[in-house]
Amino acid sequence: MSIRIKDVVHKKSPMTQGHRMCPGCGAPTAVHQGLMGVDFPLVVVNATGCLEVSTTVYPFSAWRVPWIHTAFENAGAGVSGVEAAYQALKKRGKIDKEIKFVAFGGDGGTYDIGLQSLSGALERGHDFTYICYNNQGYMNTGAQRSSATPRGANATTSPAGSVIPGKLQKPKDLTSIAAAHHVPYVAQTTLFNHMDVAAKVKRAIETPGPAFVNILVPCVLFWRIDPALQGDICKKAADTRFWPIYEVIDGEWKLSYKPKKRVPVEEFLKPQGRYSHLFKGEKSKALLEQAQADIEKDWEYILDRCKETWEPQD
Amino acid sequence: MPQAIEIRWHGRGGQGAKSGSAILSEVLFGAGKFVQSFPEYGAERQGAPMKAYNRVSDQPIRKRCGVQNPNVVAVIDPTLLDAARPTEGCDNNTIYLINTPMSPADIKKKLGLPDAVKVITIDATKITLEEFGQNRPNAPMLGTFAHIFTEVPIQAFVEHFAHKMAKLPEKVLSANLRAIRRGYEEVQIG
Amino acid sequence: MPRKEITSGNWAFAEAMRQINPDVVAAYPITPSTDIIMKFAEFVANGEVDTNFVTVESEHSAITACVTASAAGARVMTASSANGVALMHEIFPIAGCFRTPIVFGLVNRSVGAPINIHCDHSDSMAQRDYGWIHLYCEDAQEVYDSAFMAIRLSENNDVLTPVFVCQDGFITSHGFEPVEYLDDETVKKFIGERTPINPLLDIENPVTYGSFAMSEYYFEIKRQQIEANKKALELYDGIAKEYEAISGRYYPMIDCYKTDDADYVIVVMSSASGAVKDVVDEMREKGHKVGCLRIRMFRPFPTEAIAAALKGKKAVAVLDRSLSLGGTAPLAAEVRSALYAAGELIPTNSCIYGLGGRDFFPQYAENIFMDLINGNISPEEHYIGLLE
Amino acid sequence: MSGCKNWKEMKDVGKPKKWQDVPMGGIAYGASAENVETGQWRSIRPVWNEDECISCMLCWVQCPDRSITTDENGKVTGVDYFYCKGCGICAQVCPKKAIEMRPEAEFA
Repeated sequence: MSIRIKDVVHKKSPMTQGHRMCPGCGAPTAVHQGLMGVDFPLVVVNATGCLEVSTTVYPFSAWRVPWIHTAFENAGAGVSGVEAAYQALKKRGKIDKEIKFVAFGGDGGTYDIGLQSLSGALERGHDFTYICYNNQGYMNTGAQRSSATPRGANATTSPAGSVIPGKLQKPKDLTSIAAAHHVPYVAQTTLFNHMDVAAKVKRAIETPGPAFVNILVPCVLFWRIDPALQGDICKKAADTRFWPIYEVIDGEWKLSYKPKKRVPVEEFLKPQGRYSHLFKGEKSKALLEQAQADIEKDWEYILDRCKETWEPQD
Repeated sequence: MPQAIEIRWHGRGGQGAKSGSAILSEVLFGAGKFVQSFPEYGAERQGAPMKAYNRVSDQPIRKRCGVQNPNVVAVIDPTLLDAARPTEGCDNNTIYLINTPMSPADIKKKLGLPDAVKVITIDATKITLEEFGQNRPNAPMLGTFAHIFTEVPIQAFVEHFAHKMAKLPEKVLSANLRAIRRGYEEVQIG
Repeated sequence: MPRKEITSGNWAFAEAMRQINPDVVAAYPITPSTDIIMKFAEFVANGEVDTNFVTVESEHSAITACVTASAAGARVMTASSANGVALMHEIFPIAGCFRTPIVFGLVNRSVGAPINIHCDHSDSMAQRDYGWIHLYCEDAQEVYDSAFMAIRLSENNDVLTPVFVCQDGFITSHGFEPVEYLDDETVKKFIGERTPINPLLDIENPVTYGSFAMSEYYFEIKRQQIEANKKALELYDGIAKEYEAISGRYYPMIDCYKTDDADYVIVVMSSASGAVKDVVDEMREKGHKVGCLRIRMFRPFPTEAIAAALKGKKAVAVLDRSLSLGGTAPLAAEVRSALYAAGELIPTNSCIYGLGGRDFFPQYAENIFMDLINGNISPEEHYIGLLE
Repeated sequence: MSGCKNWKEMKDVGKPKKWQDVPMGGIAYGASAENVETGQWRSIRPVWNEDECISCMLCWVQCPDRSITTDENGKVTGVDYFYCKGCGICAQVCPKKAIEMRPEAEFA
């Protein structure tokens, strides 16, 4: 299962250069890294979002593989239709290749507007992998909050004001929701380690039946980070346990990454402009404490699910 | 003779007025007629009074509206004589076909119909209770229609039913076939 | 001896689906089209078709899966009604633009509120401008026959446009009447195999469907769809004549019933046409020169054929089973526009009838004709069968 | 019939000049964005120092634009300035500091 860079460096990525994503955007990195270990011919279905818009500015397409986008809320249904056609044409002898199907959606198209469609596709058991490139907000329309936006983040529809300090609600746990569909493979990762991303996506695609991978990716505009810090901030998300790295294989939860030390959440939050208000004034202390408390609680849940213990070297 | 004979069925949801009208249209279609059958749909469920319709003609039927002035009114549940309005839109040429132990004369009295009106009664409920222990008046009602469409022999009704319901267990099927025939034989015409 | 059965419009369409045996059907149930899907599910369950039947979780997903399956290269069918059609609204123009053939059994039903399950054309009329071909059927036989013609038209390489085969909810969909079926082999030969252009599953020649096209190219892509519609108008009759050759039944785009020498004509669509035709016969016996023009193809709109059929008439009434609230009802607007473009300034009554399943009786048609004959013509709508 | 009907035609037409030439269905042919010079966006430029580079490929694997070029042996050969948008990730992740970000103005 392990992937070595020297084996994949000559392979052309399913996504070409010449796309119009922002410099330093995490989404194209997720695509390149995720798909770099995959050897099957792929067909890609994309929900509306940054990745969709910026890779297909007509008449140019940055997709080296067949690719289709219809709308925002229906990548799950879209991939179902293509996969259904493939199975039908294969059964009728009109196609003989082994093809795999991947859907990409941002957190908007996955957590929110597209959740029904995704849930339907997971339940029906199509052979596909859904990859959520999750930057925790609606970036294509200008950094609005989504149900993946963390508590306390300053988004344009949950701005940090003088009374309300950014988003008040905790994000939904979509990876658990996907796992609750009892599909063969579910995973959560971030761009902290390219090999982890590549291995998880490869496994998802090679597993027959539906699979879901939730990849936390930075948006330089929303997170307000230096674009060069893409990898660093993702590493901090993993090390602070803000974004646990795990997979669920046939219902077995498996922790993929245990940070060695107990790193306070501030290390993840502080470099990001969207949290700058949490580091000003007295009131913000409570907000930081809340953020840390959220992490502790969620981490306990993950440890319990994975039947793991954690002993940091403090 | 009007261009099409129009039939209105009164039943209760779940009683089979819809399938009764459908099977009737099939029998008459088999006998070379142009036919149409359609129920009235609403939000009502099991037990609510409902209506279904047939048109039967020697010519193609183009009209697809509800039947306003039926030539035949079929009432498959006697309680509907009070709960529905079986005489609505009818005139003295309308023929009534009613599942009831009552005589045609009593029905005329009950519905306020003049003597000249033709009423056919049949105790379809009793027949089906005797034949298969359930109140499903459809089969005898179907047989009774052989008195309306006199050019179609009762045997055609029986044969169509036997063919269509061939998958029924032999015992159930033969009980139904007997019920159709009794529906034809045990009528009171007045 | 052709097989002839008493069946409903829904079951007739389902039987056509069985004979077509599409690669993919993705569908979600809604009254009154549900029977189509249930009957088809039985065919699947009993191995009478080997279609990949995708039981999606909503109409939005149904039409999405149809579009992507068609783009993949599959032959695709589905069915829906009313709010289901409304929920699909977003995806219809995408299907039109992608030039993905789909044959869609649309069972016309009003779109709430108030919620109502009965027939009117407000569901399909709301989708008239999105690059789908609209065929409106008078009876179950026509529904059945249209399914095959729709496959041919939709998959024609010059057309490649999805098709709605519309029938009136409950009236046609649930009414039982005789339908003559073709045998399976004849159907198979008539519809042939789909040969997709640029299918998504062509791994060697990868294409991108659904790009982001700004002002630089959007217009040009739409202009091509206009061309596809013109081609549909041009090619339809050839397909209808080919179908006549195998079935003995011919369905022109417009059905001119005794209009040639008529002075007064009712223009109407779908099941209500039958009552109008009956009235035409009755009134002709009384010496009135009346006729019925039934529009079968509403999109693309056969403007010239309609203007030619109505040329020189003394007055025309156009019957709409839907509204364009705040404007002229859809069919009336089209017919008036067609007449004006042809230089025919014929007095026209716009009559609204049958909303939410309000029945259309023959005496209504007679009243509408008498209004035309008596010169009772006015620009504001006439309401047929309204409590007033 | 209007619009390119096959992949080959579509590829040849490039940027269509009139509506009849637009590929049917508004589809684009795969990988055509390789013609798009996103390097024009760049205001800072990664400058690669061959002597320091150990070809660990971290820059290659982290580059969102796949702008790190390699040879047939899988060794880094430089930066493709036709595409590179100048995000600076390559310089940030380089363990040997073999890539330096310098203002584009210096190269005008």
